[in-house]
Amino acid sequence: MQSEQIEGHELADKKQAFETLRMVEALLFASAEPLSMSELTARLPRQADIPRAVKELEEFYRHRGVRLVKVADRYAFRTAPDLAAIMQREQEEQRRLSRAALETLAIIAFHQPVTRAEIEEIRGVSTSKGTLDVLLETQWVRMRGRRRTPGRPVTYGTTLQFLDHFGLETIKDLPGLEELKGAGLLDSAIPASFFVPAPDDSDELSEDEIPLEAGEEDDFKDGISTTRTIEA
Amino acid sequence: MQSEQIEGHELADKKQAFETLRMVEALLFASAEPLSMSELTARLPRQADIPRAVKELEEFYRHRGVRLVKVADRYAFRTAPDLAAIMQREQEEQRRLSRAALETLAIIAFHQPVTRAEIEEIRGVSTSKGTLDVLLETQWVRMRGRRRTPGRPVTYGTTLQFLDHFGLETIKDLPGLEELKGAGLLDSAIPASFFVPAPDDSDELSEDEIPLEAGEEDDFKDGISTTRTIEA
Amino acid sequence: MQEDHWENDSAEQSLGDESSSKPNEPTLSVDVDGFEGPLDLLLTMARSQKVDITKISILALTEQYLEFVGEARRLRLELAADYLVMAAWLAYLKSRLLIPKQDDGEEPSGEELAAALAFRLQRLEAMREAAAKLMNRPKLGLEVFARGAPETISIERNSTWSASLFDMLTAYATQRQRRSVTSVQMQKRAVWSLAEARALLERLVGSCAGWTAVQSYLMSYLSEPEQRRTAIASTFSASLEMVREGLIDIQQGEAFAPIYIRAKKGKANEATQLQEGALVGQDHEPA
Repeated sequence: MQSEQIEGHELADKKQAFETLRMVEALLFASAEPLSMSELTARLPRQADIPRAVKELEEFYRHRGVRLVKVADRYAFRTAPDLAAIMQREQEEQRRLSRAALETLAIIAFHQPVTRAEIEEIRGVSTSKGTLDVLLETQWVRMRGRRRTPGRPVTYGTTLQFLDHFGLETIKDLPGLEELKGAGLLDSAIPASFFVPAPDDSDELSEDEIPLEAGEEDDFKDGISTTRTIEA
Repeated sequence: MQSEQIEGHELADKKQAFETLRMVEALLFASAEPLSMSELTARLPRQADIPRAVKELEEFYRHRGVRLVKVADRYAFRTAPDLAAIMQREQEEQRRLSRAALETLAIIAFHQPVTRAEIEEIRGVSTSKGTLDVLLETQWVRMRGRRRTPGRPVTYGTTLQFLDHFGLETIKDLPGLEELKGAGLLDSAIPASFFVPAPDDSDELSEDEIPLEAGEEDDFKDGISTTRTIEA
Repeated sequence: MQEDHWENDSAEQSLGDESSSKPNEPTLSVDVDGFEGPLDLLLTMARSQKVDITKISILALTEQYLEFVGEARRLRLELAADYLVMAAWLAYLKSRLLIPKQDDGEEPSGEELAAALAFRLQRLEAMREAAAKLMNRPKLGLEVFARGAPETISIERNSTWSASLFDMLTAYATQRQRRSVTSVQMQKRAVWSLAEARALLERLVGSCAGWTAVQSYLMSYLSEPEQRRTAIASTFSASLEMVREGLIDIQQGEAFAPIYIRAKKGKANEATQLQEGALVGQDHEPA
């Protein structure tokens, strides 16, 4: 009798867990953009154990045609990379980045937060405005803030879309990052310094950064945002 | 020995079937449109047993958060209909009318029945379509009829909801010239020709109005019932 | 220096030819097209040493670069300035590397400079490799795909509009009034300011030697009769001010008679100078 009750309880628990899983599955499946835990929480019943559902989904879809991937602190369903060959036709027209843009992107990713002058120092050539514009347009690169140095140059960093596009869970997953760090190649100055910098794409500004002025960022965001606002 | 061979064969068969399932899953997930059998066939390896994969997927997703549905003779993933509730969120928004909307509303209230051209004549600026749309959305303003003049412009007036919202028993409770002056809202220096009309919000059309065509009003009513803005 | 070259095939080709060919062969081609500047060129040259980039000989690289630039000059080819700047710097580096180390402690040694250059080359190389690795990853929209037909999560917005009766009446009254008022055009009154009048008087005493009747002088300025009253009033006030400052003398025979003014001796020039800002070509009368 008692054991039956316990079983009944367990069953109800399992049922609820499965309902949560279904909801998380539906929400993540429906969205083209990665969703954060808080976005999921806002849509689900209060008692739902979302981390558990996410974990189960991750596990379940690990070997399927679609996988649940983590992008920064967000989750999204993406097709499995090994199926690239049959998926090619889905391709939207993608602009190929120039070599200069690619190099600049890599430098921003590995050295962020980084100023234009620092990028130029590394590449040994001046960076055309167009190159940075192209990268900002891809939404893989953003203006983070300004460096606390004379002239207060803008600092650049990567975005969530960058991680999403290149299938990175965090910026620490950049290919070859550890080797570069070990070789001291992420240092800005030549002497082997005692502290090895690491790329930082967090939203918080570093100590030597100050915020952009109001509007600087928005100007750009306006250009790309798809959120519609209704005006009275 | 033979049974092992058979087992080995079966295993290979199962593996292939699972690969096919993965491919179909990925293609249906990534496709912007539902896909037909022949479209799937065109993208998959020749030997793939697609009907089997589709059937298995259908079966598998039957009780999940997403389901494989057949639309005409095409297949697509859709979120389970019973989860519609979490896919929607209601947002109550308190919104203030813009100055332009407020002025237009006041002119409609005092000068009704009034056409857009007349509103513009009184305001001295052109009225954007958006302003009138917002007022119609508030349900304080309605299209009454059409003016019996060339072009047969739509006439606007206020609604019962308007009286309700502004705490007026009848439209005659709107203050007249003397009351506006008394409340200090109008200078005493206004020209003698200045007048404040007596508004008329009765359902009956005035002599120079003709009724809206059937459907005109309803069209709009449909419009407001679906004032949902959908954001991804 | 085109940006669009991802592959430097042509450039590397020409350099490869150069390094394998003997110095005086006429097939030598000096071509910096496709290079993104001297550092890029140096890196390509370093690669042609066919050793691990961390083990390149900076001295050999320096000589190779200087030879390249020398050849370009011999052929009278135009090289961009930054290539020549790099050549100058490398020549300096070479001299530092060849001269025995001096222990002055002030300037970095040749070895340090060479190490700095090697570091920059390695770093650029590393970033190129990183870019290539990045592009080799399965990319969203190319190898990996998001939901093709996202089912938008709809947000039902129930807008509740708010406005008070007072707001509405104020808006109405304000806008009706604004419109009724704009139909009355108020003409701007022409008034002479004291400053204007004083400037005029200063010009007057600067140009006249003796007593001058203010009114007759003003008449030459004032064609519009409606300006006369304000002009006379303002110049009169201004002239009193100037008398107080001792710049002019003023006299009037009787009430309503013409008013005469003249510059006070010695002060007149000062006034003129102040007004015209000119310090030369003035006739100084003995004080």
